[in-house]
Amino acid sequence: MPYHYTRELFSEEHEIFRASYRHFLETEADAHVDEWLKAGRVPQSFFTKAGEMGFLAVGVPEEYGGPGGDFLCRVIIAEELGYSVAGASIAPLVIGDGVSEILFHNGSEEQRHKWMPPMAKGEVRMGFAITEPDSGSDVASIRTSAVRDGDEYIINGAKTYIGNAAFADAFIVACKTQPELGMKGISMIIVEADRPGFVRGRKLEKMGSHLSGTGEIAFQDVRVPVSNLVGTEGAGMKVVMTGLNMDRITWPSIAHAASQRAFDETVTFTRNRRSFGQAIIDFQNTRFKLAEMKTELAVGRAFLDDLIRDYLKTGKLDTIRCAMAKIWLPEMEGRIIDQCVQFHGGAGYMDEYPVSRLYTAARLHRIFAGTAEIMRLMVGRSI
Amino acid sequence: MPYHYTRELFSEEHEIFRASYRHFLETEADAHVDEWLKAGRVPQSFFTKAGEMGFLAVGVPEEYGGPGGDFLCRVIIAEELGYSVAGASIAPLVIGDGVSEILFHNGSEEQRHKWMPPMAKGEVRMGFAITEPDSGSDVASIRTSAVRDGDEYIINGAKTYIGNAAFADAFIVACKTQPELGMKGISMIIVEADRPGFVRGRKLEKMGSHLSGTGEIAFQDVRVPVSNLVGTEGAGMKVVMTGLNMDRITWPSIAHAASQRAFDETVTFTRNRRSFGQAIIDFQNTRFKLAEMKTELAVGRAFLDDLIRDYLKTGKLDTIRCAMAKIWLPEMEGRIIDQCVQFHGGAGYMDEYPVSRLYTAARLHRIFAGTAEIMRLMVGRSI
Amino acid sequence: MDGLDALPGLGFDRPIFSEEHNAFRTSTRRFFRKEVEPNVRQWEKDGFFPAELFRKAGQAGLLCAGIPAQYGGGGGDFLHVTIFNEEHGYSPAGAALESGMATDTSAYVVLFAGTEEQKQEWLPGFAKGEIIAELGLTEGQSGSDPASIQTTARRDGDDFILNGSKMWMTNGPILTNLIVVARTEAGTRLFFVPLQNTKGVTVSKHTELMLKSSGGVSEIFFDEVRIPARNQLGGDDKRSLANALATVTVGRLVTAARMLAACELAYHMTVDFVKNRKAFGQRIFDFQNTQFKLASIKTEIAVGRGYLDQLLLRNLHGRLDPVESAMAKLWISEMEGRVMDECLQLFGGAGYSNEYPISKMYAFARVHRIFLGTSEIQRVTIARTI
Amino acid sequence: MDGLDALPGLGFDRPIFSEEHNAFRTSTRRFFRKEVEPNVRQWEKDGFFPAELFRKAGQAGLLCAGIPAQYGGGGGDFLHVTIFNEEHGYSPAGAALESGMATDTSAYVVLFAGTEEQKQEWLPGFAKGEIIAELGLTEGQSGSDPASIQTTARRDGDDFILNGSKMWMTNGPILTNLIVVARTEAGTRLFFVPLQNTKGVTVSKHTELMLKSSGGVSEIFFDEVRIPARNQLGGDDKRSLANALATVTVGRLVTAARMLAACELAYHMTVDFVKNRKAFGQRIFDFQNTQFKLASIKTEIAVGRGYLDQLLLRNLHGRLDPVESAMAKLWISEMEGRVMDECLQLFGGAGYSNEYPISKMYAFARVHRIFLGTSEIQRVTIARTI
Repeated sequence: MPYHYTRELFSEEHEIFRASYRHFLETEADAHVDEWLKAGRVPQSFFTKAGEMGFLAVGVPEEYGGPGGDFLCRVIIAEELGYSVAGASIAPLVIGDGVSEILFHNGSEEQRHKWMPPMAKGEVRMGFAITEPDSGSDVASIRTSAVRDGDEYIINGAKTYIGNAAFADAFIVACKTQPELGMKGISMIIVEADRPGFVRGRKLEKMGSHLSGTGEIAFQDVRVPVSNLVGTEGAGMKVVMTGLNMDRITWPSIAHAASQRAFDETVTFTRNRRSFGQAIIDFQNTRFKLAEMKTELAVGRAFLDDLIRDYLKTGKLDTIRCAMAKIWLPEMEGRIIDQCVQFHGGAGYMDEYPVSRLYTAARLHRIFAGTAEIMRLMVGRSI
Repeated sequence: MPYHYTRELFSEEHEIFRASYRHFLETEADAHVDEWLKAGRVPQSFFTKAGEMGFLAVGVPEEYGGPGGDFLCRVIIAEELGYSVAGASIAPLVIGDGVSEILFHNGSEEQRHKWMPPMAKGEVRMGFAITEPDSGSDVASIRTSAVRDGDEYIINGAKTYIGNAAFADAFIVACKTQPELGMKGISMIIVEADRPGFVRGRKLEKMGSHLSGTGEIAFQDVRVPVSNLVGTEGAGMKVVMTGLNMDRITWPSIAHAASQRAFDETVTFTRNRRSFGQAIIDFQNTRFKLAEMKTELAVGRAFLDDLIRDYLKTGKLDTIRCAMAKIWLPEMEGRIIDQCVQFHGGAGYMDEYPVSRLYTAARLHRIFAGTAEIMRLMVGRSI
Repeated sequence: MDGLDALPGLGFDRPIFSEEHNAFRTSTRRFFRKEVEPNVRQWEKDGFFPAELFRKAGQAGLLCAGIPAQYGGGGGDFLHVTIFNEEHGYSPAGAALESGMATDTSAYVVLFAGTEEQKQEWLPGFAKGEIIAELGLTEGQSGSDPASIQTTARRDGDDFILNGSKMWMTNGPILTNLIVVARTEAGTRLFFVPLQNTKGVTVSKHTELMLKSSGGVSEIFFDEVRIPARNQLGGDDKRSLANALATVTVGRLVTAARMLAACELAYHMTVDFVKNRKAFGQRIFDFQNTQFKLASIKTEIAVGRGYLDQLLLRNLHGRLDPVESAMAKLWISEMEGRVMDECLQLFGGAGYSNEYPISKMYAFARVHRIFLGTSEIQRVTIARTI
Repeated sequence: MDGLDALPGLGFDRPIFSEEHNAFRTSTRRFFRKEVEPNVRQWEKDGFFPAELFRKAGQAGLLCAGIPAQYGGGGGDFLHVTIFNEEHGYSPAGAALESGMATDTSAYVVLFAGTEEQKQEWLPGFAKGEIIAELGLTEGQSGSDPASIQTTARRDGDDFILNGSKMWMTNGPILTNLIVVARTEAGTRLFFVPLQNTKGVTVSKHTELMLKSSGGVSEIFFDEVRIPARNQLGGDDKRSLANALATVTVGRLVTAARMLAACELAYHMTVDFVKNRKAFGQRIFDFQNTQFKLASIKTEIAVGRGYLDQLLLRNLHGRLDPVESAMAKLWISEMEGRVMDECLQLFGGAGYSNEYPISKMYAFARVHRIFLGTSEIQRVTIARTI
């Protein structure tokens, strides 16, 4: 059963894109994800194929080597990835290609021409490095420094909880170039992983999303040319912000699709599994809880559709409405997948059933890309 | 602060209708509701004015004496009534004019011409009588009987929890005409309150919604002409159904508007009230909870808008989506108004603050017009 | 549930009570059955229940049961007061009395903060039901924060002159006395103020509340009210306010006991209802949803009961940490909110009308998360201990 | 929290324990500190913790502490077993062991259902940690419903021949024995089956679970496995299955005790974390949201503690209604779900990585609403008593 979405928001061309991305995930990801989990990484061949099919750096125009997709293509990728079995393990890795979008919007012409084509081909992957061991969501308190020395920056510091840390070829790193300016002294600088002094630290074991390669990186007197600066000095937060709203519709979309997947799996499971002589779905408690989930899915869908409609009309995403989506959809996902695990009984705790992986993956969605608390701060301030 | 709605769904004409209905409620209802509560009833003058302004029997075409409003006029009435202070006390009474819609759709030409004009003028009010002391939501188990005797029916039985029981001039009564057919032996028959044998029973005191005149009625060998039959014999359930989906968008709309009212009241209250030296709104707990409420209001609004859009496109309301709305919005209302009372502290428990009345009014919304449990049965069956 | 001797709890062991406690419970229950339940609808129509009810309770030996006999009390212990409040909760007419019978807490204010003479002079009146008093702390803008009290008492010879007002005074229309917290030159002090026929005292008509009951609260105003200095509770003792406020533990625990008893009553009433009502050809009880909800309710109540009984025992032995009473009040009032909501839902339309007590029990429960310190204040208090 | 003697609870009175219990707690805690915590990461890499751990626990006198001394047990009471499980919960490495150390429950199966000879023969091995056994009830399609068991035992001379399979067998890779529930001609019976070097027994590699731990579960298959008839637990006693299943109360209570201890640990770890981490220039603890959440968590845990301690005492005195253990398992597992979820959230990103124990404690908690009877089954059980 494929993901149900609101068809009238998409054009014929988008439908084709969706069908082909769905097919790609089924054949190239779902079919292999168990091997990847054993090996602990997604192979290069997956990215190469994704690049060939035009599924990477989707938002980048063709003249820069990208597939030239639009906002709705990004939504489709989020939805289909969220609905796929593999998504629970690879979503943060694959969607991490949102970095290309940030770099495209903020980078120089030179940077665009240098990085976009290999990223779109899947030859190069980038990470986005902000969080530090003592900073959490509070960007102003980062300590990684970039000191100008002639035509170079000398970078020192450490980052943690960085998605793709274990595998990325380069990182866009938040550094303090003018520490005395606080938030306004932060700059984003590209650091290639093969620079002397760049250290790939531990890969961090996590509860779920096992293939996202989350980990630590560190910089010991790493020298990069000043041309690696993204945007202008001190404009770091502006660069970060350009990706935020997109993140905040991407993760709610993934949360919705993953919830729908768990729901669909649970309907099938409870239809087939019997207890006390009847199908589990025929217990009133099951039907009532499924009815609640179906209702929440419908309500959440309507809200996401509203955001999409807003974007199609205005070309923008409203920050507060995105924050609301980032609160509500992942929390809905938490409730729904928790209940789906429950209806699977012991099977729900076994990783061979998708709901087990969806559950541990979902737990991250209320934390990263802005915790539910940060989102509440933002929405609270708007009142 | 007036109710926020999605303006692009409404035409200029609707905006005028909304503004005038809002003004009407403020001046003719909100300003007087405290006196009415003391007197225990809404005076005839209110209905007369409402009729003059074209706010009664809104869906009835002009050729039958109605104002000829459309679906969106009904939505506007629900929203504005839900948002008004008086709504918490009078909504079930005023919205009870949905009976006119059911009678118009199912009644004979003669019945339409007889009943619509006085209902639209506010001269006559009707009640809708299904529930019996032992039937609850299970319509099939009603026992009120209508036995054909020549050109008349002889009606015997008792009804309870009937809105407007204390004041209505006539009732559309669910009777068993062919008891052996169960659900298919139910017919709807108009019974005027001045017929011999009609007994107006107790008015039932309730937690809230004090002006809805809920109570009991009984029939002791009441004779009515067969021309009082609405639709055909045995088609009772069909008649009931024609009103259901409308009910199930009306009450969610009222629930949303009432929640919004409580939210707005609470924002104002917590801004003005201080505790431990700061405004209550400036405590983080307050802002976080208000952020959650604002999020839920936005999510619920999107879902209702979707239903409205569906209707505008197809001319129909989907039964399952209406049931979902009837589950989700009143439960959201329960959560939100509960929290609003909490932020008012002791004031929230005093009827002079609207949240106190909104709270007791809201508790009914998860019960009547189909309990949350019946709605879950319906949605559960659709899975 | 019908026998006077049966404990209308869940049927699990409550080993904290003695035979004597059980006998006191039986008397209390008989009092609610005989003196309250048949009359409460009439009192609602009358506008307020009669002060006479207190004198009857006093005659039956139910008031001040935990106050030492030397002051006219019953000479029992803290569990007696608890039992009295539990029986209020167990009575189907309990919500219709609002908090009206909880005057023992103000007797404890005198016991904790009064001088020996004051205790001997006033407490017998509490026990006989002749004195109906409340602690007057809350004011319009201050809430329950003693630091921001506006009411003043100024010394004038052998008297004090009071000016100010107090809100949310339970039993307002029938109160004989108010223990007024007021600012003096020496600090915040308490005054035992007779209300009836005292010049300058105005008691408002009782406030229109969410719960329509036979009891209620009033606002009380003081305009140049003259009180003899010997009515200053605890005399010049600087700790008198702190002593008086130490009764907060008593108040929270007995209220928690009343709320929990009301949950048990709601549970039993709901079980009776769903076992006797049918829908779609079967008893409402036979729907799985009903059974699951009732199982959850029963479990929550059992958990609350286990918790509270342990605290009652700990308090009896003088080993209760004050934060524990805050946690009990917080948790049980929030649990009561959930339980009343679910029970009312299982009654359906019948639950919303006042024909069944559940509608008033629901509306009464709503104030329990607000009074005696809101849930937010309790959380602040608890968080201070973390 | 660091002293071996301090109870890492909330600091409130727990008067149910004797000095001797407290000494046992100290030994147990020392064992977890010394033998488990430093090694558990290595065991995770190795794939499973070593069977040797049981022998060490046996040597330290920690296994079968509640089993009578005549059978080689510690001769203590039910509270000893409870303490062992609480200390499992209090250990930061607890989740990484999964349910691995809870083998005392299977000793109780032998104690409750075995013949005198069987108890004398087998129980000393349990106490020494030489026998590592589980009750084999659950099967692929049947869940935990004994009525639908498919595994059979057919009599063949002095032997029984077993065929079938069992799922969710904790400690699968290191189990020495399984107490297999199987259908015979005479009814459903139990068989004490050696697993190692027994022909026809296959133990699967342990199942990939949501929780990545150093313990785990396996599926165990029996293909014409021959067992001497004297291994039939309880001999021909028709009540042997019922006797064995009576241990469910033990299992539910000690698991509830472990879960509640884990909640207390999570609470303390979270308080430490938020008091040491800063965001936006202040400690995370200083945000009101943090304090309110922690106040709620502390309250829920205190309520659960009060409730459970009362049940433990009642069980010790033989007065526990079986439904009470169902309610305790239901409520505490659901409370644990809420507590772990909120604590993890307060850790933010750090909570999701395995650097802090909270991520595994969260994933472990998820199975607690499923195993030993799902929350739904508990509600069915409770509803039967309404």
